[in-house]
Amino acid sequence: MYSNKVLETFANPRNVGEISDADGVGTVGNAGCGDIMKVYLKIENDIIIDAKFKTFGCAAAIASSSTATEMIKGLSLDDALKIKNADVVEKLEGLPPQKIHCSVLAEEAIAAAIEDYRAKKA
Amino acid sequence: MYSNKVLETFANPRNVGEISDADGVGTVGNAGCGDIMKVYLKIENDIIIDAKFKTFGCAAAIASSSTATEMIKGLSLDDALKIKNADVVEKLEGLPPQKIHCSVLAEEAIAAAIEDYRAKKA
Amino acid sequence: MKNGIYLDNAATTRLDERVLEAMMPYLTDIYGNASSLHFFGRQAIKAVDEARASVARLLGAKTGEIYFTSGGTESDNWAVKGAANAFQRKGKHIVTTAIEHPAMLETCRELEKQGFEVTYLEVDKDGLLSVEDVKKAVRDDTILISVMFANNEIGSIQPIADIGSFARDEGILFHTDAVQAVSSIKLDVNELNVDMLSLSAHKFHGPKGIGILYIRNGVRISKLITGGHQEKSARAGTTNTPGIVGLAKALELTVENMAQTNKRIKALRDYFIERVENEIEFCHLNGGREKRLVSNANFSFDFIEGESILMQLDLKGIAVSSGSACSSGSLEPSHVVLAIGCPIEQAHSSIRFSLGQHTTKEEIDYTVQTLKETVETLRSWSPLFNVEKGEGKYV
Amino acid sequence: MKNGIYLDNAATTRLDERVLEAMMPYLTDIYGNASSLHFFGRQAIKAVDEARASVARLLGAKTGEIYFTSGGTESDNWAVKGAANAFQRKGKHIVTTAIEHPAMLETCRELEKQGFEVTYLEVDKDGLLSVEDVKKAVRDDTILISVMFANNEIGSIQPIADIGSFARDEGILFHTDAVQAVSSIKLDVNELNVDMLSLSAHKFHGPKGIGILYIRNGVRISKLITGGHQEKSARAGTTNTPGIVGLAKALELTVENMAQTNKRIKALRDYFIERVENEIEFCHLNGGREKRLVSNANFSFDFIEGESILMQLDLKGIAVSSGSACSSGSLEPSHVVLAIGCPIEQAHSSIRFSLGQHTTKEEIDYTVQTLKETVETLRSWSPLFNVEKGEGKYV
Ligand SMILES: Cc1ncc(COP(=O)(O)O)c(C=O)c1O
Ligand SMILES: Cc1ncc(COP(=O)(O)O)c(C=O)c1O
Repeated sequence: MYSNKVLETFANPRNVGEISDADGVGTVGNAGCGDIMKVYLKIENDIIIDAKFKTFGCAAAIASSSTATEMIKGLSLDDALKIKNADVVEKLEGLPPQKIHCSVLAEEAIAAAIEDYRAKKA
Repeated sequence: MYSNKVLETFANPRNVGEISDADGVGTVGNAGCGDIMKVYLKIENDIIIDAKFKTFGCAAAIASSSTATEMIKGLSLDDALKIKNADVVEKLEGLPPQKIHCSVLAEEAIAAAIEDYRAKKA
Repeated sequence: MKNGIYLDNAATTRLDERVLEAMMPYLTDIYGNASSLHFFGRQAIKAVDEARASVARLLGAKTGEIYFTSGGTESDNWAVKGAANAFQRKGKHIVTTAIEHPAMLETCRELEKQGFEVTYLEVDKDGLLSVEDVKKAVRDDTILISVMFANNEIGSIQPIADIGSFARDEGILFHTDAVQAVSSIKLDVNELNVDMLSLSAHKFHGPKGIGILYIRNGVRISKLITGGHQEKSARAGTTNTPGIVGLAKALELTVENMAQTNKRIKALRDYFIERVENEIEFCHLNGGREKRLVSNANFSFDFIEGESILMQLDLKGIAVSSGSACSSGSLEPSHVVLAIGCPIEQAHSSIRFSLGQHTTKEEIDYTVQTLKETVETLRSWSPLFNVEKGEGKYV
Repeated sequence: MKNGIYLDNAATTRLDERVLEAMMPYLTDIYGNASSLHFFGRQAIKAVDEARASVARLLGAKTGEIYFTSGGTESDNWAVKGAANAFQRKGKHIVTTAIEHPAMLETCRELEKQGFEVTYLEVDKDGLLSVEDVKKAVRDDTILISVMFANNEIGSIQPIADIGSFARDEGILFHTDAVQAVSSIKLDVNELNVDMLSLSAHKFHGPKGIGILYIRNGVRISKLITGGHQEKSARAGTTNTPGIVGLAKALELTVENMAQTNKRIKALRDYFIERVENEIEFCHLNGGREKRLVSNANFSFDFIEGESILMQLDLKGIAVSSGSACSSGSLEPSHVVLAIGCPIEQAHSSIRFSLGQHTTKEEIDYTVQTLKETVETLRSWSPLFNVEKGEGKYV
């Protein structure tokens, strides 16, 4: 059911970990639903210079976290917010229908982290 | 479904044919039901000295006709009337449930032929 | 003729060697459950997905419209009960024919017990349904029309596309039992205007115990077998991977070789009919000569009974059928042969010869010769036939 | 470990070579329809009759009480819908458990839509039902009790004979889904006091797509699949001869080798549980230690999600299952693991290891080692676990 790309990404996910002095942190999901995604961002001049994640969830959730954090590194916050779950799915060469929500979580976790940063800054 | 005995008997039935000067003839069944059995008896001193049959019907009907006519040859009429369908079934080493009625037809055809003889004589 | 002459291909067919070969990996190393996420399961689901895509392509359907079942009977049951159950609020009337397979007829009778009304349309002497009769039978509360594509006993082929186009105009669900048609008629669900279509693999050199129900996208019928999420949750039960792979391979081979096979079989069948009609007295071909499956010949031989013909031929190594194999537990004469107006006495005398891709001219010649002798022998045993006069009479 | 380590025998098993060998004649030369009267058919029905007799003997049943179906799901559907339909005038209440397989649960939910009432009995933390609860649940209008013999996820084994003897005293029909039990528990329908019992061949090294419903003589339930006269007119559809022969052979082998196989598997399974519990922190065995299938171990590993464990093990060549394979299309955590009182977070972390006759100690050692590494890795990726402190917390 998973594409090879998902399996590869899940086997060797990028950006796993925490950023101790993160500028923005976003957490979405809950353990009762089987997915928690936590995204850490390091931001300089409104540019994401580093992104890391920790995820409790299935292979699709972990692969989505890896791919999404990879995609936003180097982007401006506004451009990062333009990355939608469909873009993550495309990079992963597809997700099974019942796993699409994992890519949505990744989009939301990033948005939450950016919001956290903006809220703190404001 | 058929025992080997039925198949053998059906392959080489005994007593097929007519007796032109039969002393008793009995016909049972009808074409609409898929079975007609006609039994011819030659009788001397109340002893069946010859028996023949013609049958329109399935393998079980033909095998029953063969076996039943074989069984009554040499018997007195009263003894012939004691031959029941179950005896025919036994000689045939069994018949499938939906074919038991074929052995009943044989019993009835013989009874009808004996009755015909007795009616004519009376 | 040491191995026996098999002229009962309408009952079941020999599994094609290439089909068995295609199945073998799934009967040995690739045994995973197609619902499992691990490697063993992924190998299985890959094969199932490919099989489904191939079947869909060959039927002109979309991949998601093909559902695997345990055979033609389950497919027919699912289609009819599923439609009846899903649409009973809309109406309780079903239109079908008097010559359907028991898988359909018995299922309709079950539904009648539950308060549905079923119209069993008559056919003509060739075993053909008129589209006009279908039109006349339809009512406001008709929820399903189900007409078999080709008959299993006399091979008559119905005007499915025309009935389908009428049904579509009326907005009535249309199902066809194409179990007998598939081996010699190229099926395209769109050209046929069908909403549902049943197939069974063992009728086209595939394995036993596996079939298909095609259900057009958008058509929502109730489930017959509930449980796990297999077949998009529409038909539960652990996926029969080897069966599915076998079915798909068999369908590929069938469609690929159809034109050629049909030509060969039809020539042999026509030769067979001609010789039987010329060389055996008092016999009747049941069903018409046109719109008939190329593999089918069904004769009544007057004054003798069908099963005894069958058994005599069997003693000589020839396998045929009297009535449908499925109803051989019964004593009734074929409801199909009766439905085309054959008198009951003659209906008791009917024999179906169904040729297959392996049938040879030599086999047909031996069969005709053996049949002649058999008919002659049985007539000499029959109280309805006078050998000297060479004539018979039903008393 | 090049060929992969298969620890998912509860999902399906490898077809035994000796079973395939027994099936081969029926996949090649002996292809006749078992309903056909001719030689090809007689060869087939002979094999089917022998298979049925052998199965009956192995289950302590009479030959006429064994009906072949397309698998466990169909058997469960038939038993429950057939009983519901046949006895609805007597009552509309059914008693079952909360931990049944979807083949039973979904079927009961269908019946609820049709106006039946179903009591789903709770089980204790070991996954066990109390006979007292069954007694309390029964009402005047209870027409069927259906309790699975052994659970497919946690392997808990229910007191079937006791429930059966109560049901018999009450005159209530009793069905058991023995699909998971058969490979390691000797079944005797009389000792078990069951009226109906479901089996599926692919769970004991038989072929996929074939199963059994045992129906005690005298019990009359409605048909599920109607049509021809097969299976004494109780289950229509062309007889799946190779499947039936394979099922019978697989059952013979299973029963023959059961004592020995159980001993081997249980020793390995106990060793596995012991090592996992000793070597991996924050893990819980789901289900009890007694009254548990010898092949089953089901663990929750805190702070990480089950499917990701499964997929990581798969990357290293180990096949296991999270929840039941049948519900893997779903995102819900296992209803069984929840039913034994496991919190939902931990239910998301459950993994089933099901050993089989081919499992080796070497494989178990490799699995424990790999599992340790996998759990460690995934915990290091989890926001719920603090690697430095070596502890976790559900937020
Ligand atoms: C026309 C027709 N429909 C349905 C069936 C049932 O198919 P199966 O026996 O494979 O279930 C058959 C054959 O038996 C058939 O000939
Ligand atoms: C307990 C139980 N019941 C029923 C079934 C259904 O059997 P099948 O999938 O062979 O139809 C299974 C397995 O899937 C099972 O484990």
